[in-house]
Amino acid sequence: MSDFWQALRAHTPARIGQERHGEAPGTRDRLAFATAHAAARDAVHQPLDVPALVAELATVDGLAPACVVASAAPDRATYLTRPDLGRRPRDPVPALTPGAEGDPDLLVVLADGLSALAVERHAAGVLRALLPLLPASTRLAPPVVATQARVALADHVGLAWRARLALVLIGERPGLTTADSLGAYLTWAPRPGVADAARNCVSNIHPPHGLDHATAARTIASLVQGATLLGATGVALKEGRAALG
Amino acid sequence: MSDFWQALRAHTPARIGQERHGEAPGTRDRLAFATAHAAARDAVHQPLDVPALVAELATVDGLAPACVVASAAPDRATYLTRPDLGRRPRDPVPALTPGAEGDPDLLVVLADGLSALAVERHAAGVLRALLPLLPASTRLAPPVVATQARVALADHVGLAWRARLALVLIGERPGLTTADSLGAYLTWAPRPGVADAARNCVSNIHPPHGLDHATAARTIASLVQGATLLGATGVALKEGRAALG
Amino acid sequence: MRYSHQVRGRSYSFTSLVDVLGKASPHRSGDVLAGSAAGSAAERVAAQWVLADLPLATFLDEPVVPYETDDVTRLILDTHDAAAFAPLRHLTVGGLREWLLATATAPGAAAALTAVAPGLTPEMVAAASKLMRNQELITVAAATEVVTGFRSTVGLSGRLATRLQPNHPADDPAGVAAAVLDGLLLGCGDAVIGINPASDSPAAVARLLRLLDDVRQRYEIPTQSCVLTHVTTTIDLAAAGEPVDLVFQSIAGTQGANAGFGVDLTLLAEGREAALSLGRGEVGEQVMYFETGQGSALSADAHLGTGGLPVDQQTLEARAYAVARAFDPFLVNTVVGFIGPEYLYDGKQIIRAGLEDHFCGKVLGVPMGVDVCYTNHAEADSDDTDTLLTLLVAAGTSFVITVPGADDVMLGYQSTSYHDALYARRVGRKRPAPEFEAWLDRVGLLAEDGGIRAVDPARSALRELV
Amino acid sequence: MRYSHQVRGRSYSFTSLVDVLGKASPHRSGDVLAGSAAGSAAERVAAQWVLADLPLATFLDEPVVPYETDDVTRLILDTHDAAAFAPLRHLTVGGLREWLLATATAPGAAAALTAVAPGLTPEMVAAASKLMRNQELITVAAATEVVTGFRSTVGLSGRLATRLQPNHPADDPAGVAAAVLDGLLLGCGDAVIGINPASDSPAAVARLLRLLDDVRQRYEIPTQSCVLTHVTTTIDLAAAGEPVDLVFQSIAGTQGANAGFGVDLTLLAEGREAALSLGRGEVGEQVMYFETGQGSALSADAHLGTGGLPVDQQTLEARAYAVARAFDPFLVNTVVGFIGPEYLYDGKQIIRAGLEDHFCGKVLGVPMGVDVCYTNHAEADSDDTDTLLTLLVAAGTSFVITVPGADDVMLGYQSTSYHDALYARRVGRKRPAPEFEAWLDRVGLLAEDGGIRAVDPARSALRELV
Ligand code: B12
Ligand code: B12
Repeated sequence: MSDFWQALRAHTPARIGQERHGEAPGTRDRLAFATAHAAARDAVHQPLDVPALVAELATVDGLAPACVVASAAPDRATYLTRPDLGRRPRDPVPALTPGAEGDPDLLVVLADGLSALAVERHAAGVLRALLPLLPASTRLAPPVVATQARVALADHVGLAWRARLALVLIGERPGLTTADSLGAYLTWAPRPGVADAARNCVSNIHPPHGLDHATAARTIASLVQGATLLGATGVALKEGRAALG
Repeated sequence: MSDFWQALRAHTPARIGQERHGEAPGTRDRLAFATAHAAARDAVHQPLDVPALVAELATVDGLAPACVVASAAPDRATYLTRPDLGRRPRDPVPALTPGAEGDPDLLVVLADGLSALAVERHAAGVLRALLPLLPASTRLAPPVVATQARVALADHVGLAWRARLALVLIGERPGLTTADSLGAYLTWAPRPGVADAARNCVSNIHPPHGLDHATAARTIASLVQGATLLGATGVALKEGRAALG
Repeated sequence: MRYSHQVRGRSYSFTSLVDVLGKASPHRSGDVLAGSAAGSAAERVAAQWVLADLPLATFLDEPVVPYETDDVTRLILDTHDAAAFAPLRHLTVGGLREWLLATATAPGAAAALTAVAPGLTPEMVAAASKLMRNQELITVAAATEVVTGFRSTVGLSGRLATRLQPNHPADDPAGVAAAVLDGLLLGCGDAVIGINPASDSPAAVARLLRLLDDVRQRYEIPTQSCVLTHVTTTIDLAAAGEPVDLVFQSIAGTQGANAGFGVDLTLLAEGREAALSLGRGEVGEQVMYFETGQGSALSADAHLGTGGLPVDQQTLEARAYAVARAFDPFLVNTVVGFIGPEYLYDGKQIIRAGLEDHFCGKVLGVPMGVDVCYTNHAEADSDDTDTLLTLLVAAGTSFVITVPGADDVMLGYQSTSYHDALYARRVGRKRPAPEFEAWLDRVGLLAEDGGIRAVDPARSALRELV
Repeated sequence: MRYSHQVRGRSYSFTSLVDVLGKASPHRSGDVLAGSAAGSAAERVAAQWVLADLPLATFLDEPVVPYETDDVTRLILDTHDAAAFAPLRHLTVGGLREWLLATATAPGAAAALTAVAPGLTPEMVAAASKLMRNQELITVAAATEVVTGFRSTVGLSGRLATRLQPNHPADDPAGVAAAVLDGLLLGCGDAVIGINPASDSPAAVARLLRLLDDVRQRYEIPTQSCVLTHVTTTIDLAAAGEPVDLVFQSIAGTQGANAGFGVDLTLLAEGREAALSLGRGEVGEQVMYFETGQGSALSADAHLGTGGLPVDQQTLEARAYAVARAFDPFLVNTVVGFIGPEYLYDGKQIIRAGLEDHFCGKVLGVPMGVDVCYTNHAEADSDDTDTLLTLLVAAGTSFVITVPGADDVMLGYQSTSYHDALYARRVGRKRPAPEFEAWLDRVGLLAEDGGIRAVDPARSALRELV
């Protein structure tokens, strides 16, 4: 690649500035693409290391021991073609040990989604940055680690545990360049059947190119604050607006 | 279809004379095609009714009781992608009860190939027409019914039984219009590794449009005669030539 | 009403129109998931025979999704143009297929097809497509002409426009600008320069709007920009005086699915008014940009139709085009293959769906483009995008999406690349939008043979863009 | 020599050139069956990286099938044109890919590609194709021009010829004639009217030869006929004075596979001499017609190469084109998809293989056509043939096979139809062979727009043909 483009590549992971041979990129560009495709496909299938994640969560200040919930999708192949199964727990959600303080304000679900790697790399970091930004009074439910899971799985847990707000940290589908992108989805009054329009999303958490953990945490915290003021999440709640208003 | 084409369709099963709407055939032609495709795909997978065929062979004059040989392909899906397995018997070929008269002149193998229907409909009929055309002295091995089989499977049986000539009656792949086309393959001195160039073929036995049983039998008989004179089958042996010469 | 048909001695029956449409659809993972698919090839073909003989008028009498509960159905039936439909009124679905094919290959095809479009409902067109092979979807689509304009003109025959999609995972302005430069130097961006913002923050979206508007003005590029945020955000930003050219929104084919996206017909109308009020168009006043895609209704659990039966995803997709055309859009594209294998399993399903979507959109009179793409969890690869792109060029698609090196680093999927656009234009002998082509010539990018000259970016006037 | 490459921290190594070629091939059932395929996508890509850096000259030094035991290898190496190769000598396989793409889109492409063809071995071309995407196979093939002639001229750019294939399960003359009429009325037959005889009997073959020759002479059709029997039969019939235009034979890429077909290079030369001696050509003297197809060597157990390793089926297929070009053929086509799922499993594999075969043939200088087809035991359908046909038209294929209604009632498979040819010519803006086009015009079949007029057969002069 020319120096001109090399310099610009510092600003973006995008495949800009590929050579032209006639109208086609060079052989190395083509092979780099094929290599990345093989890697991304593998990433989809990589299973979540649940014990490691549970152990890591135990080191995050302020969290109760994690609870593991499997979705109704028995394996990866089924997960990929049966989103309905990935949206509900395989077994009834275990009862939440009734705390003295009443229903939780926030339920955090860490879900493999389409990239276990994303959760492994970024979820604990985001939580570490996020928890100190929340009001001290926030009642946190025990974190849930969910496998073969979709965003909506948290709606079931949230309802069972009567959480006011659910935050799902989930692996976004692996791209060719980024296989570890984490998405955060916030849902007010979680219950099965919530429309996506009633959630908010903070996407592309994956330093160095995507959002870093601290910025993501600040955005999520501001959305949590906005949601609490508004009594809702979704299209009506805009990042950086309700929080200020 | 117009009367003009309707009349011509008496001469060929081909889909001639389809209407034009712009440049495309009519909707009924398209749907007839799709219907035939569904049927042809089913035909590939239809299993051979072995007991019925064995019983029918028992009614053909001059044949010993049939012997059943399974190829090494365990099921249809494997058969389709593993021709190597379809070309060899699963188990060692059973010994031929040594007849007083010595090695057989002709081994007949009835193989499902890609269309069990073809064998079920036409194999016994061809044999009924063929056997009377062979020299009275012809020593016939017991007929073999072969399942999940390719043409070359007969080479193994032929060698084990020291047959001079093998005749395979096999289901040809189902077409859109004809799902019961039988092929006859003749191999001099059968043994594993024979090239297809060293066989002869009589194809498309399926009255009313293809060869009828009597004509097919005459062609096969003339090839048997030619092979015996030439001491070979294959490209050197031409239908209707060596037989005369 | 029950329908039935015999195939090779076995009788297949279907409980309703919805059932027939579902079973007559080509095999597709999303329809299997929804439970609308045929159980065997024979059942599928039986449903197709039934569908072929169904009078077109049936679709006016028997809504696939109930009129009472669905505003998309109401839109379709209430705006149906009986006069335009009159010449087709006597036809069956099979007859419509034949009429389309005969008309498409006769002189005056484009005008004849345009004339009937308002008389066709999405369900009729979807039904006909189920009886059509890939080549027929191509033939008919290629004969249509749906022309729209804002600052450039899209959809002229012999032209292929491109959306330049310079996404960045953190909406970094320098990164976006670099990707815009790359695309412009490769002749892309004549349909729109359109960013999907990673962030939902109005402030971040406004920053991107201004960035694109600056580039456009500075280099006097006859194109339009768009930041594909939620329509509510765009409306607010337009009101706040931000430079909004096109208003974007994802839409779907049922009221419920649109609600899942947080929109309804009123909100879309509001979005359109907002942009129109800015009066930024130059060669035309079409201001809406919609994306659609098979599977979104099912994903939102809003895919059930009359009798509570699942409606096949392609019929629902065609209904999304009816939503689109009600708002006189500048651009519409299906993001076929974008969501994943649960709706379109592999390259074959994506290719077929892409051709169906494009056909249905064009025949309904929508300025149709396609995001030729796949995800990494689907069974597809760039050979499949090459294939679909080549087919769509033959089918005369209005525009395609282009991203650097085919890799969208924010959305996590592969689309077509800037280089692919060069290929597509050459293989299909297509030229860019006329205003943009003239601009390419002015800035020294247009080669003699109509292709794009390979220039040293460091010496191009555009280099100051970064 | 061992080769290796790291992919994401894991090192993959390959025992030889044969191994690299096999592992670098796209996933394909026949290669899995043979044992030459990569075990994972990562291994495949590692092999492609190795292949990309391999100097082209390697193929001259390390035969893929041993020189000593294989006459095809001897043919390739002994007739290699070092002067034509000189400008490419310094390139790697990856460099050849880039050179081909740059050359194909530059002025004078056809001549430049023709000039290097004799310097390229099939292995080099097959290797480059393994690094190329579908669109690249199309781009390069479209830039080549291989023109041949007998009574009509095939391969001119802007033209698409067709083989009219009027097979009958019992070689019934009336049935064959009816299918010929149907095809001619739909504008097919300019590449050849070619029958596969169900019977092997020389007498039956002679009857068909005379039937076709009568039709041709009676209507003064500027085309050639062929009965696709074994070459030995054709040689005998030519000697007996039967009207043999073209000599047909199936060929493959190894000596062993050809032996399985009952032929060798000497026999093919004899066949060519036989036809040349008849002097029946008018606009040209190319007399050979060859068919090839991936999988035939493996099917004959004649697919092993140097070191006893299985050679991938596409490399072997390209070697068949080297056999073909040694006999200055009039027509060559791959019957891609003809044999079955054991070699090409589904539509995707058939499409890819069709593009590869066509590319390799054209780049090697062979007048390449394709039998776009599938069998009923493969996972494919007419959408796949539509797709491949459309792609091949974009790639400038010289000719395709056409049978009534796409259904070959004797060979038991589906190819493209006469109607498909109408579609293909329209979508690709292609015309028939020039001599044949003039004839179509003379008999009133050529429409104003260059298409084929729909005429009432009962009123056509040709009707007496049946
Ligand atoms: C796939 C996808 C979609 C699909 C979702 C359908 C499906 N079955 O997957 C479709 C095409 C329908 C879609 C639509 C939209 N999307 Co979207 N989508 C994505 C994408 C590419 C991947 C998501 C993913 O991997 N999820 C993980 C899997 C494992 O979880 P899942 O449970 O299967 O996925 C659910 C969520 O992803 C959810 N979802 C998808 N998009 C959005 C957007 C919002 C705001 C919310 C709350 C939920 C949501 O839908 C899925 C099904 O319930 C992301 C980009 C990314 N890199 O993540 C953008 C992304 C999340 N979408 C985005 C947007 C803006 C939208 C739209 C609002 C666009 C519009 N103007 O209409 C619409 C409407 C969304 C809605 N309210 O329903 C933005 C969100 C920006 C933000 N920070 O809020 C993202 C980040 C992309 C972007 N930058 O444009 N989307
Ligand atoms: C598939 C096929 C082929 C394939 C075979 C490879 C394969 N793996 O299947 C290919 C394309 C390579 C082929 C080549 C030829 N074939 Co062929 N082939 C067929 C076809 C369409 C189907 C056969 C079938 O279904 N077999 C049943 C399956 C279950 O058995 P199998 O063990 O898998 O198949 C074996 C045989 O079919 C054999 N085979 C295939 N063709 C021929 C031809 C002859 C003469 C012989 C002896 C054997 C043979 O090869 C297969 C693998 O060993 C038939 C037409 C039909 N309707 O049957 C023509 C057919 C049998 N072939 C025919 C011919 C002429 C040829 C060629 C001689 C053409 C030529 N001039 O070179 C060549 C060479 C054959 C040889 N000597 O090896 C003629 C035979 C005419 C006759 N009465 O002798 C037929 C009837 C078609 C035709 N009319 O043109 N063929």
